[in-house]
Amino acid sequence: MNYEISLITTMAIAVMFALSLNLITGFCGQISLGHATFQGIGAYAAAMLGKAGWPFLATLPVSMVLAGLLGVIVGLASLRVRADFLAITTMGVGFLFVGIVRQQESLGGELGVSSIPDHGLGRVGFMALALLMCAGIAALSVYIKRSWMGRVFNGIAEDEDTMRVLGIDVPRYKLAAFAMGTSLAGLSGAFYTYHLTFIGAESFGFVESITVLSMVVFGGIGSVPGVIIAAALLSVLPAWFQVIGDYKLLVYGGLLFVMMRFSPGGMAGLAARFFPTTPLVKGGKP
Amino acid sequence: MKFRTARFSLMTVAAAVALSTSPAWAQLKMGFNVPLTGFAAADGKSALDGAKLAVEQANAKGGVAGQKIELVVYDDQAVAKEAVPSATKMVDRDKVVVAVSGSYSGSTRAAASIFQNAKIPYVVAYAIHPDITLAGDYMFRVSSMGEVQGRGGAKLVQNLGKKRTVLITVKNDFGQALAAGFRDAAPKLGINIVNEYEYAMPDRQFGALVSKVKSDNPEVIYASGYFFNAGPLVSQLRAAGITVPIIGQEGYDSDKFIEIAGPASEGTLITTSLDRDSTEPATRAFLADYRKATNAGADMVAASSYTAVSVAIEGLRKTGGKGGAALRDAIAAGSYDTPIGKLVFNDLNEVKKDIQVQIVKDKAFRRHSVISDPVLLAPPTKAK
Amino acid sequence: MLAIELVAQGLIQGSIYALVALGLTLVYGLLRILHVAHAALFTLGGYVGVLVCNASGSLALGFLIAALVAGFGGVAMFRLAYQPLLSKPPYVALIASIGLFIASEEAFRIIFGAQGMSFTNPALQQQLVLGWGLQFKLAEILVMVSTASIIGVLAWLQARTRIGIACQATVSDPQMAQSFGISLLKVRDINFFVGSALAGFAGVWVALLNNLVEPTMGSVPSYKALAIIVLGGLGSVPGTLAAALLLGVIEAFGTIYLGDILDRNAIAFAFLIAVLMVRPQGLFARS
Amino acid sequence: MNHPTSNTPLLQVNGVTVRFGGLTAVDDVSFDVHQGDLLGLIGPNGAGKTTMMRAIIGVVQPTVGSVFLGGESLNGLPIHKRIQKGMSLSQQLVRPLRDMSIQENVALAAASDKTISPLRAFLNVSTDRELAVAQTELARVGIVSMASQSPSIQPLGVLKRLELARALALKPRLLLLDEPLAGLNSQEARALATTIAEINQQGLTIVLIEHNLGEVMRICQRLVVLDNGKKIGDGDPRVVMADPVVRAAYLGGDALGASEAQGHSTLETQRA
Repeated sequence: MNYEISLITTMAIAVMFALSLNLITGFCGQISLGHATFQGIGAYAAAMLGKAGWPFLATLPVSMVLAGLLGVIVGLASLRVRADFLAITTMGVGFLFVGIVRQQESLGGELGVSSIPDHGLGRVGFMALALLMCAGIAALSVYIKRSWMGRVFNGIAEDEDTMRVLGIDVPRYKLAAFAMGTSLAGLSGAFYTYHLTFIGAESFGFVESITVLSMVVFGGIGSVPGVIIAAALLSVLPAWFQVIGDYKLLVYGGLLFVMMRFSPGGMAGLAARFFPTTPLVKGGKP
Repeated sequence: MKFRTARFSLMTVAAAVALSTSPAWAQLKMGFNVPLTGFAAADGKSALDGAKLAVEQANAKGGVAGQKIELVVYDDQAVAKEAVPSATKMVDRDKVVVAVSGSYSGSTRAAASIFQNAKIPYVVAYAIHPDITLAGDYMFRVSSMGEVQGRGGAKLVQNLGKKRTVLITVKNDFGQALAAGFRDAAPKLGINIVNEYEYAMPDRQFGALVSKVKSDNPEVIYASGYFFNAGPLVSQLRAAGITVPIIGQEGYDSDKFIEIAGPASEGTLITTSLDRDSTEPATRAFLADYRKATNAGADMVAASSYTAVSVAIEGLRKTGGKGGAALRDAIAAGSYDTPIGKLVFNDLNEVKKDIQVQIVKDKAFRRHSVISDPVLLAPPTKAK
Repeated sequence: MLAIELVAQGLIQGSIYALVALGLTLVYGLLRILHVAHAALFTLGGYVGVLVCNASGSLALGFLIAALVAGFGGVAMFRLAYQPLLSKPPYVALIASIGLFIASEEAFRIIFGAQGMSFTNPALQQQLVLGWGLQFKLAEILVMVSTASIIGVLAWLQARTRIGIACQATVSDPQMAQSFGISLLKVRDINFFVGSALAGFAGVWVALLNNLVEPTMGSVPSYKALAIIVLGGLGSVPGTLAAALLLGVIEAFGTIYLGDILDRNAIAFAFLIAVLMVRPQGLFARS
Repeated sequence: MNHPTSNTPLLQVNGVTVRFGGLTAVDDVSFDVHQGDLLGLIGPNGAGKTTMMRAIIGVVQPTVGSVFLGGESLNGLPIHKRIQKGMSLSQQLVRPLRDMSIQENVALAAASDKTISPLRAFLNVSTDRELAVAQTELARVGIVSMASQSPSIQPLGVLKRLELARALALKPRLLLLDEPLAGLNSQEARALATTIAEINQQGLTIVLIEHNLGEVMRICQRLVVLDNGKKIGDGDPRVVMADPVVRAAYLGGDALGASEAQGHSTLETQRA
């Protein structure tokens, strides 16, 4: 049974991470190519605190705050940059994070951090907590979509300038999205550390940032159910595709391309096309 | 009982290949994690070929206690994030009786704790990180650790009568362990480390580094890396007019290194575990069998994977196919005559063996010397 | 003298960056697409160069065919992947391009094997000893010379010939250009062809300098070229050339003196982010 | 919401100059707008009307001089701060939010008290009040029948009225209209101008930037005329238009031609 539990936990952590990016890219329209950095910050914070004797649950808030703090700093920097430079700037932040962490002996440098103490919840307990966190973040996402914050995010994603003329403090909303998204990424990082019991700088590099972005885009940018399904599927794809073995990255890259080429709206886009929801009177897309 | 390699004729090997594919007999499952994709795919291929050869040879001789050995292979891309699910699956779903690592330290360290908790012996081929054997008593390693090889490299510098050394280290756990060993032994051997530089795994262009090393004008260069970065590094060092000896390690140990560095590779020394000119029957047989099976030259990765699988199989022979603690003790107690030397495990399940120094002479690795300093090359023991 | 050597090495590296980044800038200037898969053409060029050179024994033929194959590869990518996505938001083409890039790296590994390939007898390896104890491979000098000459020819083409002006017009105002009877499709094809051929050409040079082509050789250039085109001011050819050479030199000094703080690839991005904070529109672009 | 003392002007433009590199788009212009005014800001192409409006709304910071709203200086304030202080703008190039319905577009503007900060927006979910406000504003501009439709299928006339409704939903003290009649045929222009006049009569101060002199003369009580960045006329429409300097600037000396006054070119807006 351990294998299934470990798989479900991996899924739950991936869903948490994808939903956290969905807040930034899905709701607010800001493309981030360096989101794994914030998971990394949460992961390293939890690892260092864990090894210093902190109980697992106590490391969660600290991981979130640290990741959120850097998220706001990156958010402030990204406000100064033109839209198409934002993607590359966040990518740059990703490389800086990996480049710096690798050099710090205190963070285990190239050898990474290992022998992280056990979370003490037992395999099933840990999985249950991870699933609980997923449900919480999903509920938060749906709530935000229903709230005025969600509507403002939608407006910013579509046309920032018009929102400014409607009196919206666009930079502050972007920062709010960055803060929420990055702190939740930090949370998923803490779970990642205790699930894998070994972390290295390259586990939070460019490939991971692209993977999580693909999950959001695959599910359908901004669509909470879509992102949850896509994250759950894509996170275990490599394990399931073991039978394909040699070709799994080929399949992964190919799927990404085909989805973007034929249904940029992702799975949610496909679903909307086949079972169109009622015309837009109430809130926006579910 | 010493493990001796029987003579193989072409016919037996062919028969073995036919037999092992038909799962007529009950299967003894051996897990094998190896990087088939990603940056380490090249080493992964050699490791897999070495492991398959050992399994085929064993099955050709009737397997173990009437059962065939089935190699259950998982691609871990040499990263921890892939190794954990693979290891968990080997333990839970495939119920492997023993596991072997043909991968790098990152993934092997992550898998080690899973096999230790499941009480499944895990024989590690060429991953050299110290934490692996510290994970517990079910962990075994058939190659010498990074620090030991680093100390061996320092001894070689002393044997060459050189003092002023420049260290160029590939930035991963392999490179850093080697550098640590070298730094530890250098003062004792009167070696003066002039300067140390680091470079990243994906680097292939070393223009700036080479210029700086030239300005240090050392007497010898101790540079760690794998064939895909050491090859270009050595050729660029020579192209810039640096003629001092260059000492590499088992990462260079592949024909690809000679192919890439071309004429610049002549005279490069490496500390490794596979001696191409060995007179040992085990090594000679392995080199011949490997070339027959893959028509390519064997490298250190293939040799150590072959050895790790053979050690696991030898343990299974003693326990009649039973795993767990019995297998652990059987493996720990054995002594093995393998292509990479005579192996005896100490209480930390590390091996103490000599270091083979090879030199590239007219496009091939040839024997240069052997370093066997029992004190300097002693692996760590449990007490440490 | 060390400083001179570092600058020289920086310019050699910068020339390769320039060849790769130039194609990216042409494409971005035209279509506002971050064409990450551009680096797959760099790898493709490397492989074709080695295969042709080993088979035919002539390096020049290797360069020519590699550039042609990469060029047509680029045009095919444009027609199949990007043309239909032009109307979609920018992240769609970006993700499609990244998917294409990951798939291409794996395809190279499956087709050409994981071990990578080398020249049977690599040419241009003779050593030239210049003043101040400088010593370079012939190939290292020629990569700078060929880059300079190609960019010179391109600049002349862009300024003097009809096609060149048509390309520039399409970059600044596609609708206006179209109204003057310039076929957008043809101009975009030409740009993709030239940009991709340059990347293929650079691939062969790197294959020659390292005497090694491998499936993942495109991953570092793929993101570093993105940093360069942003530094150079997106779409500006001279800006990209200057940014590429500057980055090459900064990296050369950075690996030596910043080595223990930042690893080499992070230096490029540290430099990028620093510049963007001061000049959000990039180093060389007009605001 | 009325400003404290009746004699302080609602909007004061004091000696505002705006320079782009060598070009002086607005050169030392001053004028006041009092509560309840319907002021027409006119001038031939390239007069600097749009730059003046941009300086008031905050898209452009004046090189010299300052702008006051209800006695408070706006210098250095970003656009959204000025909007929150009671100013609102209906843009010339209409930009509805296409992901939502016409009613939701207006409701978003009506929720300005809730969306003032991300936290307040997070804590508020209900849209009833805002949808109701949207209904009234849409009725006020005469397109309530299309409330639940998507903006992307509407003709320009409806979209212009949507812009107006959105601006009104912000409950502004001062409404800036940037060429609302541009691109409309004469009946639509007349109808929209009449609606603008009615809204002004209901007590809302309006500054109207417009080329359609016929309608401007009909509904505005006061005119400010700009030419080459300078103010060349300020006062009652009849008097101002009779002034030879204004006529010369507009017509190059001959009589006021209806056609010329009607036509305008988009070049002007691009150059400013």
